[in-house]
Order: sequence, then C-alpha cells, then structure tokens
Amino acid sequence: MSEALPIARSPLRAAGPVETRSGWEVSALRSDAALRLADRTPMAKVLVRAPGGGQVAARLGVTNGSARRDEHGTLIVGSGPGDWLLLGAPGCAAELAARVEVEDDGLVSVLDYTHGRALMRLTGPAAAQTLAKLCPIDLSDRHTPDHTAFRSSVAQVATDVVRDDVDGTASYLLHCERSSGQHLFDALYDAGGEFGIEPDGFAEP
Amino acid sequence: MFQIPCPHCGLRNVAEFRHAGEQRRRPDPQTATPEEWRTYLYTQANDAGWTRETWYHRFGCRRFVGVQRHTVTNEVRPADTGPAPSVASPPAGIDAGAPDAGGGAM
Amino acid sequence: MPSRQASARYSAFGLLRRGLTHRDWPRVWREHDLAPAYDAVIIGAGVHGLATAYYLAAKHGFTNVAVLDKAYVGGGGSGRNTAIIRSNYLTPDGVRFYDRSVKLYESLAAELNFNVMFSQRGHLTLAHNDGSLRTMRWRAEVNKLEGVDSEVIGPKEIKRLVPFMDVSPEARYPIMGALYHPPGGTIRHDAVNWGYARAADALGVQIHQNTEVIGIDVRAGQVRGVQTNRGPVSAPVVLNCTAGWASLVSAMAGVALPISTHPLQAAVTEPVKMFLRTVVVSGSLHVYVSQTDRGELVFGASTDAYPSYSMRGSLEFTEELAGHVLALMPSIAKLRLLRQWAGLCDMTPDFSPIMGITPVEGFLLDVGWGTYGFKAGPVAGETMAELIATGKTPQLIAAFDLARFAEGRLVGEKGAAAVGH
Amino acid sequence: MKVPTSARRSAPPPEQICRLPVQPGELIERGQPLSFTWNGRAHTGYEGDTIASALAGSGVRIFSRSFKYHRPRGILTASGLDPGCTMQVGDEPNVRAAARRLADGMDVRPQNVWPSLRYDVGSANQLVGRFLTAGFYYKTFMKPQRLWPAYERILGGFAPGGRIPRTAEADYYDQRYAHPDVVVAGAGPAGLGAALAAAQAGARVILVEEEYELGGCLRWGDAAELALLDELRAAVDASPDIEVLVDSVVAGRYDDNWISILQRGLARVAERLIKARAKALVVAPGLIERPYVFAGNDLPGVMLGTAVRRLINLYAVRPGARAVVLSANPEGDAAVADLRRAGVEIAAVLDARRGEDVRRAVGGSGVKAVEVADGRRIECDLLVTSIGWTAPTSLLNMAGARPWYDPAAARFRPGDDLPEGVLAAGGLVGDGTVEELVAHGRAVGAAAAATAGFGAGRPPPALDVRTHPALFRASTHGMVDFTEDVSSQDILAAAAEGYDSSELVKRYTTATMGPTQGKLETVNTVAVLAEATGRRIDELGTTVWRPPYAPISLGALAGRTHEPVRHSPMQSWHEAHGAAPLIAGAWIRPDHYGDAQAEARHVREQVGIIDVTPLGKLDLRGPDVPKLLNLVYVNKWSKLEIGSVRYGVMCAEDGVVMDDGVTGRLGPERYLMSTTSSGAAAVWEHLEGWLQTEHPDWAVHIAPLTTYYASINVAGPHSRELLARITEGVDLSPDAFPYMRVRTGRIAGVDECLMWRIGFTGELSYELHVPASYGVHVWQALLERGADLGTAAFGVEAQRILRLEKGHLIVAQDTDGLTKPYEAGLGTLVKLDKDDLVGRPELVWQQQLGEQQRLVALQPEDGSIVPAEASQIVRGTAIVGRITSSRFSPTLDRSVCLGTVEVALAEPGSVVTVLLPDARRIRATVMPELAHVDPEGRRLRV
Repeated sequence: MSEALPIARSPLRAAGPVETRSGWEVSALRSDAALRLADRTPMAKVLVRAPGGGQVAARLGVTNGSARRDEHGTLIVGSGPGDWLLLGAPGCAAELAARVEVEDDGLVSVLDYTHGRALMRLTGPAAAQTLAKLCPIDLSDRHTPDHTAFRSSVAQVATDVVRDDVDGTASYLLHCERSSGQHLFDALYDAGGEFGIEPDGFAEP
Repeated sequence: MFQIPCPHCGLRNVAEFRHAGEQRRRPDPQTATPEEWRTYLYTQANDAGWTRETWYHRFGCRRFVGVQRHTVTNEVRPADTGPAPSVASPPAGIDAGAPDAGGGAM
Repeated sequence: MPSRQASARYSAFGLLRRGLTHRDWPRVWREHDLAPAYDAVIIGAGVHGLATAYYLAAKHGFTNVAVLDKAYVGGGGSGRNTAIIRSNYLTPDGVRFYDRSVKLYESLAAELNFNVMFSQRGHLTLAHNDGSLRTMRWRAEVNKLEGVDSEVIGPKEIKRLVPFMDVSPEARYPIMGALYHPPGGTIRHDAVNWGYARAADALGVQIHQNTEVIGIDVRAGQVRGVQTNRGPVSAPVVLNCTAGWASLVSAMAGVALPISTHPLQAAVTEPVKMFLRTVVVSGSLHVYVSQTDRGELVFGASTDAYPSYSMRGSLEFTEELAGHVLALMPSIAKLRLLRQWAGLCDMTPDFSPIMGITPVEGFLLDVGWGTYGFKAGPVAGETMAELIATGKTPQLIAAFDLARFAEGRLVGEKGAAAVGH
Repeated sequence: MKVPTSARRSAPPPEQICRLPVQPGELIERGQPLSFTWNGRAHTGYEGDTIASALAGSGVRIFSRSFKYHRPRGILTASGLDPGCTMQVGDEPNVRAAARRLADGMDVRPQNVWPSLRYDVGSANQLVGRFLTAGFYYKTFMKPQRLWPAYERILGGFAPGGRIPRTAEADYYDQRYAHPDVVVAGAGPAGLGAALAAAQAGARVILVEEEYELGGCLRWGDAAELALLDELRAAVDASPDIEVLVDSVVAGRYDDNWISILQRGLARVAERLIKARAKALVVAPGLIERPYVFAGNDLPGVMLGTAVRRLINLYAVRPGARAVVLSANPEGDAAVADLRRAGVEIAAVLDARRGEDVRRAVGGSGVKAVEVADGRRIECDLLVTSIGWTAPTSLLNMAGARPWYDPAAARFRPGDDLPEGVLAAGGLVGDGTVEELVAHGRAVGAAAAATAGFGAGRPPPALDVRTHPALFRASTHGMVDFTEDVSSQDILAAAAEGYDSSELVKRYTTATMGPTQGKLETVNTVAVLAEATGRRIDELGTTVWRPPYAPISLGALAGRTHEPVRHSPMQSWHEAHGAAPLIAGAWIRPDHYGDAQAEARHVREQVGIIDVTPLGKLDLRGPDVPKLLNLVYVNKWSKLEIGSVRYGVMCAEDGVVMDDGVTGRLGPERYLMSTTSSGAAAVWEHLEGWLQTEHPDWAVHIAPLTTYYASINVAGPHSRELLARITEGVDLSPDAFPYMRVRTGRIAGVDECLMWRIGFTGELSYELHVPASYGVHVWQALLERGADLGTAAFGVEAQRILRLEKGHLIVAQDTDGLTKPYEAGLGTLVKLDKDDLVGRPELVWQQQLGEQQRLVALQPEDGSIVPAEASQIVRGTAIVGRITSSRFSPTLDRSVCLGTVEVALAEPGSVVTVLLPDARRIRATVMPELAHVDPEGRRLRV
C-alpha cells in the first residue's frame, strides 16, 4: 500500500504561509519583532519517570525545578519529583528514549509525549512582563533565572515553563496538554499586545 | 490567596491546589460496620483551629501534599514528617449529579 | 414569668402621627437579665432561632423561651446571605418544604406587622449546556407536580426578562434556556430577623444578645442546660440553631455532625438606576445576581472550595465573580464593586439540612443549612416549634434527621448538586 | 420644557469667574484649555483640572441631589470621597468628579435628578422628611400586601446612581501578577519616605498613590513643603527600584500579603488589576478629614478645610466670596490663611479649641448664613469646618488588626496587633511636622525592607499624637451619612428602638453603606450612637471594614477572562464542514453536521466516523496495574489478557457510580484506560490519590494521554472494509480481531495507532487512537478512501441516538449523584469477592438491601411522541420515576427511552404513565432489555 507520507500538524493555527519541515506543517513566517511567540510543537518530547535517587536520575543530571542542555543539544527538564521531560529536534523521540533506557532500582517509564503536548516559545526583553499577566510565579532573575523550570497555571492551564534564554535574551518555553495549546497561545499573544508581540515561524531548535 | 508550602514546588498559591479533605484513616472495608464506614465517609472533625489535611497540587507536581492549616486564620505549616497522608476524598468534579462536572484545564 | 409587651403597631398612619409628634417608637425587643431556667433555650438569634421562638409562642403558647446569641440579632448567616427566596427544588420533599416557606414568607409582613419587603420578582436559573437544561426540566416537572410555578423558557424569553443579558449563541457560555420561577425573588433579610425578634419579644420570648454559649450540660443522656458567658441556664430542651458553628456547638453536647464549614462570599456594587428586575442564577458560572431597591447589584457565588472559618473574603472570589457576571452582562464592566463579605455555611454530604432529635435527649438540631438556610427560615421555625411543643417530628422534616447518614439514607437533593441557590 | 441640546450647546460657556491668579502649587495648565459639557451645556476647564474643580471654577455650586430627600449637594471634600460629586460621564456611571481629571469633550451629567438639577421633583421628599426617617419602610405597606410590588417599583425608581449602558464598547481591562518586596500604599510625606528607605535598603518597591500626583498634603503646603516635595519626588524618580503608580489604589490586603492594586492611567488598558505577593506592605494613606454634624451641614457651600485648601492651591479656584471657618486644628488655621490669600473675605473664624461652635447653616440651594452657637447670625456663602480626622485603617483591618479609639486624639488609631509584614506609617499612626512624617516613613520603610530580607531595620519610632478636641455633633442635628441621607436624628431614633449596636444601627439606617464606604461617616455614626446610648465610643467600636478599600470596577476584577477552551485536532475540519458546536465543559465538539437522524441512520446502514478525542485516556504502567484496576473498578481485572479490553464501572467510596469506560491491556505491564470525557481529570486524580496516599508501595505510573491521541470511532457495517483499506500490520478478520480486543498498527501511514474493537453505537465498530498530530491526516484518509462505502462524519447527537437505541447508559445523565451500580442495571458487573474495592462496604449493603429504583428501557405506546428528558413517570400525582434519556430512533422509526422507575414497575411489559411537560399523560412500556436495537449484540460481533 502506498500512502503519501503523513503530515503532522500542530494544534496551533499556523500564522502566515506554511511549509513542511521534518514531516510537520509549520509556519514559514520569520519575525524580528522585539517580542515573538513561536510554535515549537514539532520538537520531540519524551517523558521519563524514574526513582528520584536512581541511575536514570543520575544520568539525566537535573533535579526538579531546573533544566540543562546536554551534549546532544537536548534540553533536559526536571519537570517534577521523579519526572523529567526531554526536548529535542523533531523526529528524535525514539533516540531520546533509547538514551535513558537503563536498569534501575524501581519502576522506570519512558513515554513519547510529542503528540500529546503543545509547545511554544516566547522570546524578547518583555517576555517576563508578558508572562506575568498570566502566571502567578515570580519571574524575576532573582527567583527564576535562566534554566529554571516550573509547572504552574498559565492562563488557567497547567503549563510547564522552562526559562531558556536565547543569546542573552529572555525566552521561555511553554508546554501544555495539546488541546489547550491554542488557548494558551491566544492568551500569550493577547498579553503581549502592548509590547508589540508578533508570531514567529518554526525554526530549529 | 494564602499559600501552601509544597515540598516539591515551594510556596504556591492555594488556587493551584484542590482540597482533598482532612487526614483520616480508612476503616478496613472487610470488617467496617455501617456506622464506622459512614463516619469515615461523612464526618470530619471540622475544627476551628489547627487541622491536618491533604491537598492535591493540581497545577503543579500532581502530588498529594499533607499540611497543617489553621482553619480560622488560614495559616499553613508543612506537615510533620510522619506517615504519608491518609486517604484523600475524591475530587468534587466527579460528582455524578453535576451536569457541568469535569473537563478542567487538565 | 414571660412578660408580654403592649405592641405599638406599625402603620403608615402611626408613622405619620409619630412624625408629627416626634414621639419615639418603643424598642423592637427588650433587654432582660438572664433567668436561671427556661423551658427551652435556643442557641442562635438568626432567622431560624427567632422563627422557632416566635412560632413556639404564637402557635403553641410556649413562651418561657430564651434565644441566646453570642453577638447581635441576625448577625450571622441571616444577615450575610443574598436574601434570595425560592422553592424550585428538585425532590418532591424539598419542593414541599420550601414551598411552605415561601407561603409563610408571603404572609409574613402582615403576620409580623413588619414589612419584610418580599419582592417576588421572578427567579431565573440559566442553563448553558444540555445537561443543565435537562436538570432544569427535571426541576420544572417536579415543581409543577407539587403545584409550584416553574417552567423552562428559551433565550428569547430570557432576553425579554433581562434586556442586559447576552443571549447570543456565540457567547463562551451560551444560554440555552432557563428555569423560570415567578414566585421566587428577594427579601430584606434584616427585616425578617427583626420582625421575628420583635414579634417573639412581644409574646414574651427573651432575646439575649452578647450571650455566648460556652458549654452544654448533658447528664445521663439528657440535656440539662447550657453554660454561657453570663452564667448557667438550665433547660430541658436546647436547640442548636447556629450556622457556621453548628458542629462546634453540637460537640459541646457530644454530638458529632457530618458537617464541613465553608465560607460563602458575597459582594455588592455601587448603586445604579434599576436595570435588572429578576434574580439571575447561573449554576455553571457559579454566580447569582439581583438588584436591590437601592440600585445595588448583590452578587453571590458558590462556597469556597475548602473548609474554613475565615470570614475575611478573598480577591479571587471577586475576580471570578466579575468575569462570570460580565460573561452574562458584558455592558456593566464600569460598574464598581463596593464591598465584599463572607458568611459561613455548614455543608452536609447531601446538601440537605439536619433537623430534629439527636442521641442526646432534649438536644435538638436545626443546622447544616449549607447555602439555603435563609430560604427555609419560616418553615424551619414552624416545624422545629412543633417538634419542641409536641415532642413529635413533623412529617415535613422527617427526611432530614441526623440518623440518615449512619443509615445511608441520603436526601436526593444531592442529585441537584450543580444547581444550588 | 425640554430645551434642544444643540441650542444649549451653542450657548457660550460660562466664564471661569472663580479662578484665582497663578498659585505656586497649581496643577492646572492654563495654556491647555479643555471643553466639555455639563448637563448638556458647554463648559471649559484646564488640563489638570478635575471635573469638579473645572465646574467650581465656573461658579457651579450644585453638583447633584441626594439619594432620599433630593437635597442639593455641592463640594464637601473636593476629593474622591466627595459625596456630592458623583456624576455620569458618557456611559460611565458614578464617576468621582472631584477626583477624575477633566478630559476634552467629556459629556458630564448630574445623577439622581429629574427633571433638572435646579427644579427636582424628588426634592418634595424634603417636605415629608420627618416621615421618611430611617427604617420607615419597615413600618408601612404591610397591608394590603398586594400593594407592595407597586410601591416597590416606585422605590426602585428612586435608586440613586447613574445609568449603565445596555451595550457598550468592550474596554480592555487586564491583570498582572507582581512580586515586590514592599508595597507602599499612599505617596504622601510618609509614603514617599518609606518607599525611598526601602529601596535604599535594596528592596523592590511598588509605590501606589490614589491621586494623579505624588505628595499628598505636601502639594497644598507652603513654599518649604513644596520644596520638600520636589526633593522627594526627584529622589523617587532617580530610584530604579521604585515602581510608581499614580491614579492607582491599593484596594485590598488578603491572606499572606496578597495585595490587589488597581492601576489606571495606562495607554491601551482601561484599568489593570495588579495582584501582588508582597513581602511587606506599608500602609500610609494619611488622614481623612471628618465632616461635622449640624443642621445644614450638607448645603452647597459647606466645605471641609482640606477641600478649600485643595481648591485654592491645586486648582486655583476661589471656593466662595465670604467665609465662616470653624477650626479645631492647625490645618484649619492654614485653611484660613489660604482663604485670605485667595481673597475670600473671612467673616468669622470660630475656634473650636476655645469652645466656639456653629449651630446651623442656613440657605436653600446653598449657604446664605451661619448661625453661631453664641446666637450670632453671620451672612456668608461658605462655611469651612476643620474639626477632626479619621484614620483610614481599612487595609490594616483587612490584615486582622483592630483599630482602637483614642479619646485624647479624638480618632480611632491602628492597633499594634498587626501581622508580620504589615506596617503603618505617617499620619495614620500619629501627628507631626512634615519632616517628622517623612522621617517616620523612612524608618517604617527600612523596617519593611528588613522584613523582606534587606538590611537590619529597627522598630520604627512612635509618632507623637497630639490632643484634639472631640467634635462630632453641634447642638443641632444634621447629616451623618451624606450618600445615604442618614441624619443624626435617624441614628438617635434607631438606637431608641433597640438598634443600638454599631452593626445594627448600620443595617437599620444604612449609614456607612453607601459609595464612600464609611470613610467619611463611620466615626460620626459611632459617636452619635454613643451619645444615644450613653456608652463610650471605645465601647461601641466600629463596624468591620471590608474590602475593597476603594470601589473597583467589575472590568478590572475580571481582567482578560481566560476560560480554557479545548479543541480536538480535527476541529478545523469540523468547522469547515458546518458542524454545529456543542459545548461540553471546556471542549467544543461537533454536535451534528446538519441532520443527526440521517447521520445515525447512515451509521446503521453504511459507515460513519465520529471524533471522540475528548474521551479520557490514561496510560497505566507497572507490575501493579491489575491491583489498581481491581481496587477502582467494581469488576475483576486480574486475568485480562494482552490484546483484550474490558468495560469497567468505577464507584466512589459511598458506592455511587462515578465513571465508566473501557480499559485495554497493551503489553505485559502496559494498559490504556478510557474514561468519560467529563470525568477524565477527576478519574486521574482519583487514581493518583489511591496510589499516593493509600498504596504508595504499588509500582504504577499514570500518564494522561487524552490529547496525545486523536480518537476516531469508525462505526457501521462497512467499518471493517473501510479500515482494511488503510490499515497495515493488523489482521482485521473477525477471528483474528474479535469483539473487545485491541491491536496496534499503522493506519494511513501513521505508526503506533491503537484500534479497539468496541461498540458504543451497537454497530461493528473500531475506536482508533491516532497520535494527535496525524488526526486530520487519518480523518481525511478515512473519508477519502471510504467515499465509495458512503463514509460520512457523524456528530455527538447521532452518537447519543445510537447509544440510546443500544441501551448504553451515560454516567451523570442516566445516573445521578446517588445512583449505585445495582440501580443502573450494572449489578452483574460488581464482584464483591475481592480483597478490596473502592466503596465495597456500601456495595455489599446495597446488594443485601436491594435497590429501590432501577434503570430500564421504555417505549411510549405512541411511538411518534418523544417524551422530553426529565419527564416524570407518575402514578396519580406521585412521582415513581423519570425519563433520563429519550430520542426518536431512526432505526425503529419510533421513540425510545431510558428511565428510572420504582423496582415494582421495572418488570418487562409493565406499563407506566409519563407526564409530559405540556401536561399530557402518555403510556410507555418497560422493555425486556436495556437495548432497544439488537439486544443480542449480533451487529457488534460480526
């Protein structure tokens, strides 16, 4: 049976012209606005659960509340007690999963979460001010420096937030269950209105 | 908006949590008398003062968290380290009579 | 001995005469020394306690009664509720019970010679989805069978009754219909409390404000009296008519109650010219709203999500309330909230009260009124008075006994969980 | 007679006859004239004016009429609290005209007047005033009761306040969170000092000022005070750690220093509510000048000392021509000096410290003369009183502190029972020179910063409190509450009737309940009550101050409403194909695509696809999953084979049906559980609760997968053929893939798709769970590849018809909050021979007791009638059951129902009476099985 290769689609409506990259239909827009909101849903997302003090935890190397980028460029997020989230390039979920599959003392589960979550990136000097309209967490450098991760309510949706600055500019990855993605995007976009927010297309990573 | 000290996430607004009831023991379901069982189902201490209770961190770590709360002032302290909080009442959203139940943010 | 007061009847003519002569009106209720013994002690001078005392005296000639309150008349839930009266409940038992209350309210002003300003302006419970529309239909059908005026109406009719309402299908919570209950409405809650207090006082009942019960004497399974901050009082019958503190007061008699106490918040806006004639309730949006004769909008919502004895009020309550009110009536965004407050509600597992006898002989309950206690004030008073006077539980409240929890006989209003107020 | 608006507008605006020459601290920009209309007539003012100052500059004296007696009212406080200066501006009601800055083109109108401000019909109420005493309505209209509604309508017509528009442009209101170290409420001398000191210690500060400028009373001070203000303002401007919000107000202090701040004056935002979690709150609102109670105290031309100081110094407005001043304090004396400087003739200064007093103010539409206590009568058009202060302790009270009455200072003062992190500064605490107030503010600011972890603050020094004569009421009676028209006589009368506590007198007279929130009138109310009852003010106490500190718009409280909405991956397709939306909790679902009956028929005859993505789905992993399933479901799970699925029912601990769904075993330690759409979140929490609190030793991981998958049900006789065309790696033959099995394979080129062979509709059907990003792809592939099979989409309504034909119940529709499994016809599923089971004891007792009600299938004898859902089943007038679900069945060409009935009526063939909403009674027959269509299940199992 010959099928056209299936096209994956993000839950976020693409702004402007679209293109296909890595099997995903994504926005081809490029914005250089001071505040940008971009769909990052195509990135591979892997959920890992393992005992807190075990080998998997040691290998992942971050604890709940912080994130690091490993030698492969994967962002490893300590997203909860005994929970990690791995974010990598589109299509690499299986590879990410394979990297953490080690024996451990307790139950370990690794789950490709790519299609279950919406992921977006908010970047710009006013990103914190924008997010502060929707999220009750203190986003100051003092409390939430680069590579801090937390889960809280953003626009009334349980959202994983990772501060992951880009070239010294404040930037946040926001991540929620897929069906609420458009709601979260719309709320962020509305909040960023006074700072001249623009949608940005998909560019890796 | 008082705050609850989550052992995993730090101080968080109470709005991130669901109250899961006072900490209480579940009677042995094989041997409980109707009176014991229904006391467990329906009767809480309902004290005006310090109470041990369980909260579910719905918007955070999704863990059931034991705390002590003063029910008059809403001051909250971490629970003493001790046995895990005992059985939590089911979330209100599953009340089968409520036509608008469920379907929360996540 | 109880003393009767020569009543100064209120009337327009009396008002005119006293206005001309500048003569003061007599006191609405008198102050007394606390007697060492009464035939019955009622704890709580809210609408339930006062109504019980009034009906005890008026219908049963039972006047050696003291009503004790730790603060002032009508200062608890009776003075903090949003004063909505209705009888469109779900179960036949509930409908009959509250319908009796509405009937008593309808004639209360004349009976008490005190204008309680019962305004039967109509009561709308909005349905925003097919599930709640089905529940509205259910209520309407049960109501009609019980002879209570109640019907399901559509958006067009709703718009006619409430011109400010957004009934467009594009609304985030579109209005699919409503349960319309014409005899429902609002009342001046303070007037009800004062009217009962004045009438009970006139019949010889003693009302003791600033008299806090700090203990209940029980010997050999029988109540003997109470301890107060003004000294002991003996009585063979003690009735707990408190709200917010019902489980704490009952605990003094060693009676544990299946009650969890939650704050219920309310708020009021600045006055504006009249634009909302009916009472509007949305169960899905957790809001109810009515406009007073003084032009203020009075709002209420569901109880706070966790038990507390705090009456300080919260910001999130007003935020959510405002969001939901504006979802219903978008054009009133500039209206300002003036004041918010909270009362305490004793919630029971089946959203129905606990009335009647307890394992302690002579210690009676009229508690667990959740968010609907004021609606039931008169009928609760009437039935509790009958119980005290006759020793027999009236049929109207038989289903609300304390024993039902241990026996697993919960009341069916639980089925209507989402459609309160 | 009504004058045409255009004609009145064209009249030249009145001269600014009451403007003074340039004042040192004036806020108006004389080079920036503004025009506006007042009561339909053109007026002018200046940039920097308030609406009230502009009107006063043109000599306007009557600004409004009072609520009950329709008495004329003018400027009293010249601040946001001014009870006479509430106006309609455009479509905004109740604008505080003495605080709101004038803007060009404003349409300003008086409120509470008919037909005009000058000739107000309601003012006839003044004549009957002595009969309209507080509480008069409780004493009238009891009989005949039928007249009350008519009377009530009239009363309602007298409601004060402005008009709100029926439709309005939606203004943009928003909110933000903030996490300052210190919030300072009030930017007078103490507040400025506090903000500066806190910032110097390293704290991040939000400084909030209700008025448009910083400085408080410094603004209308002398040259030295203005210089001090300049210096402080410059320091604040230079401090990057101080965020300054003017025209903004700290509206509330809630638990754990959760502070609401209303911010105004933003460019694109009408108002913004800031929700601040502050480590420390410094409350520095200064003092509010208290009006004096005497006959005529509400006449236009009676003003407070601070009012004339504001008018003269800030707006260069001469408040009158000839004044009598009653002064009890230095601020009153300063007002006299200001008046002299402004060229107002001082007819008399009455020094209250020497026992001098007024008796009454006389006049009709404004002050014409003052009668003095010594009997003199002095002609004047302005009576200024400076007789004392109220400490606005409201924010402190919200923090739990109780104010106490200090008879020496003649005012309530904040208690020292403040919680940690809440501090009071400046005039609220005591008296002093402006330098002393700044110093006190600095000390408190440093202490606040220390609370927040910056520097080592010491407890701030106490401010002296100077003695002040206790002046509340003169020898005559006058207004105590101006907005509610409550007089001191009303309060005496109420107390005499027994409404003799602070709370009762408030409720009975409504004093303090109006838009000024008691700030002007609470203390006078208590003082008059004390007088009436022979008690002391400190015995009575005040009523509880409740939030908000200042009235706050519903728009700002609501902000941008973020009600989450959830969409399936196929939502865009549904919208493009004309789906009628169905709102189900947060989900938006396709109800139907035009004709639900046809859609249902199509499924029975050919093949349909429906988007069932909202179905809850949970990934369960680990060796102990069967234990968990056995605990939460009423049935048994130990022997579920890999590749099999099973229907399960969940109960709560009270034995009531809570949810249902299908769970399949995908691998040795891997299961997928489905739940109802509305129960998804709650079931997840329920399972986590049992695992985390009761069985932490069980090795189970739960992950929500509801939206990981796009879920599509393919149903109908052709469904197997359709699937065969696009499925790879799965043998779909009935033997290889029978009913109640699950398989994993590739569908339309998409890997890792799950296929469950189950049948909610009663047809041969497959539920596909496809990685959500490929949902549209698979959905379209099904439609395209199955076009010749008649593949068509169907919506939720058609599914409801089909499931009802099949007799499948919906939890929370066919069950309610008390339904146990036995009553829902699910008793055979319940297995009580398990170690444990949620709700087990209740289920045991229910089984022993037998059920009272039972769910049954019903068919009306007249199949053309569909009884509305919730129609009651009756015997005479007694309710014996109800219809829980009903539809017209296209398959049977007749109506079909599910309903609950008393057990005695539940036998097949028994005939019951259904009462329809239109009062008709029809007969319906109880069917032998819950399924109306294919009770044997042949269609499912092909």
